[in-house]
Amino acid sequence: MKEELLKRMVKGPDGVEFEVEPLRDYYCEAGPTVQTPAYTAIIEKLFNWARSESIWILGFGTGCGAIEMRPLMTPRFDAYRYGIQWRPTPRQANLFVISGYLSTKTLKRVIRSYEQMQSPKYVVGLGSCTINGGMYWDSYNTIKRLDDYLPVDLYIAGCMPRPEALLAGFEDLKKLIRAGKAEGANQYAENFEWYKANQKSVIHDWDMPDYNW
Amino acid sequence: MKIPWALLTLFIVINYGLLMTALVQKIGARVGRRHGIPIWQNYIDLLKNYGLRTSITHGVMFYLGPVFRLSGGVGLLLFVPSIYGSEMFSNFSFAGDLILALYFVFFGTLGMALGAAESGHPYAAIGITRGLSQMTAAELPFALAVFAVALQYQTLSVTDIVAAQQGSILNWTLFTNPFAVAAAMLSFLGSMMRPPFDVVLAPQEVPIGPPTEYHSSFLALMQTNRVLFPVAKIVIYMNLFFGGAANWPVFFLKVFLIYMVSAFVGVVFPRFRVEQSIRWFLIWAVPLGIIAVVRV
Amino acid sequence: MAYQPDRSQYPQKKADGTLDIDLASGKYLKLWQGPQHPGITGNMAIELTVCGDEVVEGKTHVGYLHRGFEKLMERRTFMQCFPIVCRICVPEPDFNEYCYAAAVEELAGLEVPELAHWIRTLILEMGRINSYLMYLGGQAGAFGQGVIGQWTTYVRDLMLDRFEELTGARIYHMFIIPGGVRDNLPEGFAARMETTLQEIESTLGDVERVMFHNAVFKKRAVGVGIIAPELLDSYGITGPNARAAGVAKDVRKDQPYLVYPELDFEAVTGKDSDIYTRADVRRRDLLLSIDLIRQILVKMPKSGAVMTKLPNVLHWKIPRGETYIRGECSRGEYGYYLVTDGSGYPRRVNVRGPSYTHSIALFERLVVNANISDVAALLVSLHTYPPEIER
Amino acid sequence: MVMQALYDTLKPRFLLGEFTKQRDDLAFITVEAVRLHALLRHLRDQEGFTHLVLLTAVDWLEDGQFQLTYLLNNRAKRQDVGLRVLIARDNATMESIHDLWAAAATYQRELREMFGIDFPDSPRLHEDFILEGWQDIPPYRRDFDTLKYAQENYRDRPGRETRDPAQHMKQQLYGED
Repeated sequence: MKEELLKRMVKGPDGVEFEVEPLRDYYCEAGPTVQTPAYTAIIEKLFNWARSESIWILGFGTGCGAIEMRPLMTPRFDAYRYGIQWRPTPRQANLFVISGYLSTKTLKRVIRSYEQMQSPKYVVGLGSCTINGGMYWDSYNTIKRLDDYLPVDLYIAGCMPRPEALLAGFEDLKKLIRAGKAEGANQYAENFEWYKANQKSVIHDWDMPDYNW
Repeated sequence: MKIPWALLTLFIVINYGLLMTALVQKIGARVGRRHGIPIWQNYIDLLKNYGLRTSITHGVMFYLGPVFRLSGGVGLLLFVPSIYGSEMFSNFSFAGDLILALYFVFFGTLGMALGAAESGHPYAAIGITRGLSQMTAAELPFALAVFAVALQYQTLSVTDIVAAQQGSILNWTLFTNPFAVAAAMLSFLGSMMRPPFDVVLAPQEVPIGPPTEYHSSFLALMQTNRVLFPVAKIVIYMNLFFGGAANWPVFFLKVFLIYMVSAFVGVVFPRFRVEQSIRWFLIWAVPLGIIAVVRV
Repeated sequence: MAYQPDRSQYPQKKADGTLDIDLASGKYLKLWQGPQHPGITGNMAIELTVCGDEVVEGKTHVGYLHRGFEKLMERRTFMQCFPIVCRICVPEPDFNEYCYAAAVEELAGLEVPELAHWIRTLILEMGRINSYLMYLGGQAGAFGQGVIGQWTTYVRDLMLDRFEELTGARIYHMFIIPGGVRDNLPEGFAARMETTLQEIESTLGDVERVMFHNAVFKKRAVGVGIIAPELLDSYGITGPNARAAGVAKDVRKDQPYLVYPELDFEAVTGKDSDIYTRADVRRRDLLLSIDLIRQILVKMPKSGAVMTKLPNVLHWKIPRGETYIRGECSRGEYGYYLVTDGSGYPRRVNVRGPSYTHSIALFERLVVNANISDVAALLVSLHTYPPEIER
Repeated sequence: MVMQALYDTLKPRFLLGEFTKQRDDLAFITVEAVRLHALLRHLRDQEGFTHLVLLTAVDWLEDGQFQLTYLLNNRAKRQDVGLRVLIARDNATMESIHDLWAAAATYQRELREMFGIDFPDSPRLHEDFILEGWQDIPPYRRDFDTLKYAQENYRDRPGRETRDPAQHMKQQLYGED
């Protein structure tokens, strides 16, 4: 039998040790790993093209920017034309749009949702508050730089960004993906320690596993 | 020689399904004054989902769920003749294929239920209980209609049923046994996962029901099935009630029109709660089915 | 023969009033809806305990959008507060601007020109239309009728165009400034507004036929989530939620502000505040707002000053005092409680958002014994916007 | 005028404090903490002030006091009355009014979290309401410095400048000197 299928003892996030039998229940404490493009360059290019033309946004309105997501999906702007859809579950989404300021309470949920998404995954920060705090630069409850906590592929500035800006931003994101530069998930895996340290420095009551997928 | 032809059928049907569902989505979008997705969007989505780099598992059954679902769709398609009178596209149909087809209609959903339950997500479990209870109610009138048709033509072979409907449009079961067709079409609405009977997937309540945990290639398998299974199911309807199809263009047209029935209803209706939809089937569809059986 | 659900398995009440829920018994399931959940109105969460298909206990969790506005305003001058107040409530930001401006004006003793009052009323009614259009789409969407959302968002975009023309922004207008408004109406605004209003009216006709006359919608919405009239005071229910219960509670009529005394209208009321009636009251209120905008555009003075002279805003000090300004927003009574202490900064600002009581105390009461399928629709039907709860 | 009359009739019975008329339909009255509950009940049941508009607190750090404001509305008579209750800032405790208005429990939860005022017997008082895992002093207190907290916890992006508006305008208008 493979070693990873044997019984083993693990330590949970609350410090309690317990036995795990991988054939019956599923528990994994392994962190994220770097995923290399496994295929030849041309196939990777094809996949990158497909990824760029089929962007599924996670339906999680984290801040006020979410209000412009609805016009984006309706007649005036109709982002469906560009292969952009929203998905209600993180498992099926590829793009996390952080729509504005993040309070630390939301940041915790955002990290969980982000880690549950499947790689390759992209993060777009919306509005000046994700860039440098914006209007809430002196607030005790909102983070200032999103890229300290999650790998951000693209920022769309504005307060709040107009749907046109969003569409233009998505076009830029597509270019990044096609060029193979949107490797946020790998960046997150490579600098996992750094990201976790940053996340834990603002979430004072860290009561979840370090990595949960 | 049958197997290559069957694979060709499969190939044609999958491509047709991918394009047709996109077209139907576009038509739905037009009702909402939108342009809608590009017609080839389904191909790209499929390719992307197969091309995702990571996937996680929740156990053996989690793997098998989409496989069961897809084999349900493929089985349904392959044991029913697609084109009437064509040796090439009669697939693996045989004398009692109607019974087998009925079995395959259920098979995918049951496999999916096991897989989704294994995923451990509470919403998947809720979606599955809803789905199974609603489907039981929805398939009842269909089963009654199938019995009525089998009694009417005194055969369990789909090919023979299609043969009996040839000649004139008035020979279709639609005109010879309208009650059975009515019951079956109501049941059809219930099995297409479109409003008012999409409480199983209801994104606003149980995001998004059974497939909540499915992703990457699992999801891609299910997407393949989502374009294949409705077409396969419509092929049965077409053969039983609408005179079958003698060539591919007629096949495409009939399948599209039957599919549009559910899309047409679905685009403007809200959804029933699960007990409301069960009640609806029992009150409206089942009596029609019983009348159909009694009248034969 | 009415169907009587079997509730014998439901948890018993403990001595301190909480429910005795034993999750290990397997009879109950804990479900979280939100914050990442499409059925939730914005970034909030509800924690449900269900038994079978029914909810036995629901708890609202808020705070995901907390930015600490009331604290931030304490360290900003009165004029610096003006651009951030609108961010408190995203879908209908103008009420923040109006209530804050009016509170500052009252404590500082500023007189606002007549024309500014009219333009403020116009803006508030336009914002109300936006908010209701968004609601109608959301309510239909919660029942799975996505097409209504497409139509209403389309006409909402047209209304946002009018906003853009008037204020230069789609969402955060920052137009109602302490002392008046930023500008007069642009040339030909009334005519373009009329075109937009006609478009909205025609879409509302479609919405009425497809949504309100739809048998399935009625089946889902009638008789679900009834607010009894005697709950109104105890739970602080205001706005359409109260009006649907038959109580004509409308600040625009009860304690008129701005130019509402000069406008001719009656508060819209309904009977039995269930989901359907609440939606219907909001639809009719939307038609009323269209009518009010027409009245305003006819009756308002065509020219004049829109801004009073302010003291040097960099060194603007307001004497000690406290006041409360309220207005009727699309969800109910919106109010600002402002305390000044003679310095250049507010001592304390408290925002009373109507969702505060609706989505916490009231929702937690209504959700008990609701079907899981109805929870999202019930929450939407209370028309809650989380940012005004936690600010 | 009407508010003054109401104040005059209630004053001897509830030993009311200072009366401030803000508008014709809005007045603020100072009340002692022990008489508040009875006064609220009287106003609600006898005088028609049935709607609790809001309940909030003001931190008078210099005086060492919290001011609790209970704002009531009488819809029929179109009047608002705000009751000011001053309580000591240290170990601030106040009687809960959730038995009069069910919605008050939410306000009290918020006050407990944001100001650290205790309301014994108020339901679910000690559950997290807005903040989560908060370890500092309650943030709405005046002695909590939000800027300092933000600078200690969240990193700035290099290149962001913060200017004092008065200084900045002065520089813009009159130059460096």
